Amino acid sequence: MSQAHIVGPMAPAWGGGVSPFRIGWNKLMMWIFIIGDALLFAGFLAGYGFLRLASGSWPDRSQVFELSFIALMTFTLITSSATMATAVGASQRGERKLVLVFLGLTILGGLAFLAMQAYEWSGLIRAGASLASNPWGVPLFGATFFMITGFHGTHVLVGVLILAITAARFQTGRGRPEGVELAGLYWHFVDLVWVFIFTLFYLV
Amino acid sequence: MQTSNAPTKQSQREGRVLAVVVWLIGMAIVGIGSRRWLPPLASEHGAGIDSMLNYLMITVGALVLSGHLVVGWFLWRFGRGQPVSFRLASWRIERRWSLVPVVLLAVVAEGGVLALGLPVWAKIYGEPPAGSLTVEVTGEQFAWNVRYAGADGKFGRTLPKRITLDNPLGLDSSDPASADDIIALNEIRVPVNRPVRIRLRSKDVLHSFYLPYLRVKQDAVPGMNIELWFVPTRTGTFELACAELCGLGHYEMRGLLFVLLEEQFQHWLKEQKNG
Amino acid sequence: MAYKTYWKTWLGLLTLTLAMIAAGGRTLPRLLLLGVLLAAMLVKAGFIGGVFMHLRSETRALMLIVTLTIIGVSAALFFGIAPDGMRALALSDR
Amino acid sequence: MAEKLETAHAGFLRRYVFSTDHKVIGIQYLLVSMGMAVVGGLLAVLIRLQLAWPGEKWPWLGKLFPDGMAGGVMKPEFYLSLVTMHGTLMIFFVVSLALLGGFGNFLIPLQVGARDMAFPFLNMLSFWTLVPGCLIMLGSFLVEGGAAAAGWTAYPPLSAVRSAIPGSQWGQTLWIVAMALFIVSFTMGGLNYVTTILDLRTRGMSLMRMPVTLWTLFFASALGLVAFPPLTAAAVMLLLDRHFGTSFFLPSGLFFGNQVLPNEGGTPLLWQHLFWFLGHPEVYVLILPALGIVLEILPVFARKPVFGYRLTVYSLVAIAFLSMIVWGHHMYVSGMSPYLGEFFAIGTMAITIPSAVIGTNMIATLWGGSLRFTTPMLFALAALVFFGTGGFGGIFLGNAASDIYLHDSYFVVGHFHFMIGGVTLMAAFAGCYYWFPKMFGRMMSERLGKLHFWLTFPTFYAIFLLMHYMGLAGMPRRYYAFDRFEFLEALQAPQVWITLIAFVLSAAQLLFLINFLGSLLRGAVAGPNPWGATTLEWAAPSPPPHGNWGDQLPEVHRWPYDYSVPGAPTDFTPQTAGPAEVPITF
Repeated sequence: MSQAHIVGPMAPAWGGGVSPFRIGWNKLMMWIFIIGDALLFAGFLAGYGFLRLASGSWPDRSQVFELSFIALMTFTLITSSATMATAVGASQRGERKLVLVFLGLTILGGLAFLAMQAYEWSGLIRAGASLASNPWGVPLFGATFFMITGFHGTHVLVGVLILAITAARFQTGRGRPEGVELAGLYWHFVDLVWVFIFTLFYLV
Repeated sequence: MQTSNAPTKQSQREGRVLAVVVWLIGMAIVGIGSRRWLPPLASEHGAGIDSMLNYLMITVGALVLSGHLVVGWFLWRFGRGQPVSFRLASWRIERRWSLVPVVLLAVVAEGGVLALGLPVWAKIYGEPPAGSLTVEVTGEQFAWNVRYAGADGKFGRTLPKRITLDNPLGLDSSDPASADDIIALNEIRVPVNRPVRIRLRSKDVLHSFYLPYLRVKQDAVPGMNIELWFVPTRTGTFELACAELCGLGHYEMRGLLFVLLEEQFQHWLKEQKNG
Repeated sequence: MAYKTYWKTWLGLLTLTLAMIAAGGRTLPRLLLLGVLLAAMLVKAGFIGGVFMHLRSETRALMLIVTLTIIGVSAALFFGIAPDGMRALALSDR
Repeated sequence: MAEKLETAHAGFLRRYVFSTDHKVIGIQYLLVSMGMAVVGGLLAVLIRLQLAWPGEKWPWLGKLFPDGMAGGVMKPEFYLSLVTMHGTLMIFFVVSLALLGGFGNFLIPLQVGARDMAFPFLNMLSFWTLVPGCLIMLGSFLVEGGAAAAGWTAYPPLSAVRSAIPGSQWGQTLWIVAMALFIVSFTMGGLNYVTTILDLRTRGMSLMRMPVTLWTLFFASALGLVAFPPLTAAAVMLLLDRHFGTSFFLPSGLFFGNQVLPNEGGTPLLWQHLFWFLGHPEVYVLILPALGIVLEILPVFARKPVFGYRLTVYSLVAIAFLSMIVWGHHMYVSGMSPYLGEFFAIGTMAITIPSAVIGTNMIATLWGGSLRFTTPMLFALAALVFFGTGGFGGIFLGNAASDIYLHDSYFVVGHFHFMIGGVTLMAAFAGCYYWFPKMFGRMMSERLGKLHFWLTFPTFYAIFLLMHYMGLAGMPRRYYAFDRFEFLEALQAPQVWITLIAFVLSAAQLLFLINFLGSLLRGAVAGPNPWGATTLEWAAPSPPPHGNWGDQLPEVHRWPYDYSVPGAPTDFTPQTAGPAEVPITF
């Protein structure tokens, strides 16, 4: 992916010299943004870890969540990550129709994940859990759960919007493979964060 | 072409003035620093902290003074507008001259921490010696509640929901150990030359138990029971202040530490029991 | 990268997730369970980052910077504050 | 060139207000930071007024601040709001803006040889996310209970329980929102800086041929991008604690307004850790660009290369890594575990070594040079002196044993005013006097500049040097008045001297404003290279047009410090000069 194909004022002056990482500035900026956002979740999860160490007891997750449903959510997100990767591959090969199909599948996967998350949340809220208190004895359990999964859910929602815009742009022929790859990077990052949350929250 | 960068007579004089000012600053730092600023010591572990501070004031003071003298000398000598005499240092010279601050700082700073600092730190945060008098101090917004265990040597349970105006600690009367606890406000009485263990608690916000003369400072964290100990070495009255921002009255959270002779302290203790 | 590799990675991730849930179910000693789950988590993260996000085909410098920064800073943050979490429990006042 | 036409027909709004030109955005940042510096400075004068004569009546101030200083006497909650807002404004909304926002935006594309930042629209967004942040922060004075009053460090439970202090009713919420906007703006800017420095360097500009200013701006932005997110997480938790009844930072059994709060489970230590995890890298984000500006200006006015360029870069790398693992030296006596204290003490002493290497390189740059004491050089030397003294003062505080006594004392106040106050402000002034010709095409008046220097440097130095000794005497920090303790009585006299000197210092800053605004119109016209410097921005016309370099981008052939090369026609050789004219060293 040399920088030569980036046109317009931002093209590097010397027509494709070697930046330390041999990638265009858009991808480099997206990677640095991903590092920053990953550390935001690192801050949340470190705080969650600290509070779990500082509280004597922590509710047993098997009573609170049914693990099979959470596993289904994880499957959905991983599948949407795979369809996204296929869409990126297709955009690099120039197969426009395939890109639109797989972008659509990825958006569907994202919406399904959000729907399942909303369903899970409503179940917990019906059971009496809220930010401040919950029936399982440790108020911080509800607070950390809703905060972390809420932030992740918002990131998934923003991801779905980005994918919709990328698909629309591709539909009208203005889309570039570069744009699809950046949306892909963001989407895989959202899936990456869910791997961490899924393990540290539901299993450990 | 570089009109405003040519070496003028006027700018050379300013260089000389700046050199003198830098020299004066260096001497002022050491001069003012040589006065006795630390409050007179009244605790045993304070000697370790004072030795650390004095070590730093001497070594770092010497570094600061020599740094200022060198900078002043450079400004004086190379400010005369003469052509550049030493242009480019070879990689070897750069590495050699940069080794100077590395070795100096490694010895003075890191060495100071490892040799002097950490032993003092380990002793202060180590186990309090046996037979130390335990006093519980609970900070609240703008006062220090002091409690002694009394004859049974055990502190009664405290429940926040039992806190009232005349029961500031929320002492649980159903607990037998609380019957003989001695309560005081803003006054701590301890015997001299005997280790004192302070159980530091807080009812509301962060406070900091600060005895300047005894070099004691420890934050009182609500929800945590932090232990600290010291050995007063001088009798007298020492002021207790708060050193962590705790609200409107942070500046007037004044307490008094009375260091008494052993028998005076026992006499006071007996008075409280039957009083 | 061929489509096949994406879908092979996909399969790998699913089986890993199932394995983690199965491990979670069985009553392993606490520390071993923790180690296994964390290791599996990092492997999954490696798969997603390496294959899906093409980190493997980027320059080594970029791959190192991304992984070391995220994992290094998160580890420094967590292991810097974890001892105080245990201390807050040990010295708990109520 | 496409974008040359684009600005030709763009209206006033597109060219000056919502401009995407990095130079206009840089100047916008500089002006906002100067505005906030005036506000921050006035807050400092009010603080000094209260500390010198506590309980004194100031009737005309009473009219100016009807609730804060009812009847002319300042109330403690107003005083604590002043202290909190002075700290917050100066650290985030003045120094970050001036050094990173102003000089960063203006210099990076010019010194790198690019037309503009990597993502100009995002750069403009970064400025226009900041402006609401500034307005909300200033507006927090007007809400019920006044501005936030829990210190710029906002330690809970004082900042989390809304009945703990009047400032925590609504002022603290606005403080968090304004800080969130600042973080978003900082991230957008930082992304642009790091990407532009790495990817848009012109032909020949390898990493080791970049001026030190670029290195420091690169590390400062990278540190900020990595350190701010955990603080964002902590700010979200604090917001939830304050308004949604969670208890991340609130343990059980808190007793406020004679009732027990229902919170349970949290502890204030978590906030202190997450805050200082940003806090310490943040002070390096502030001071590194200042060191970069000083190391840029010293060679120009010593007419010789900087000493130890490569070692300075390696020291910057060492500082960037070490600054992420030393945050605990702010928490030695806060109830943190003593073993962590030992680890952080050793780490903090390790970071003094690369800092000392940079300090020595600065001093060694003067050796053998032909020094010209223009205003930028004077301020750069002042920054050098502040860095020397302040750095050594840090050893007292980084060392765990001596910090037990010195924590939260005036020694700390003196130390950080030397470092992130002295070094950064002196470097910002030096940068302003040095790059003003490039920004506006006119020179700032040397006469006013020197007067401003001789009134600022000694006074700033005297004020905060005295505070070191008051700290040694045990004077605690953030006190509304010092008349309640006998051991502080002897120190009331220095408080009065400091206040008088502070009046002189703040009055002297008017000279800078007059000089800055006056020279915009009436300054002597400056050519493209008034100081005879070699870095790329001096190869562009001043002020550079949109796109910086006309139609042909510069090509770099040498490192930026070819001063007094033997046999060269002039005593400086610009980076763009080819190998034919002057032999290349690096």
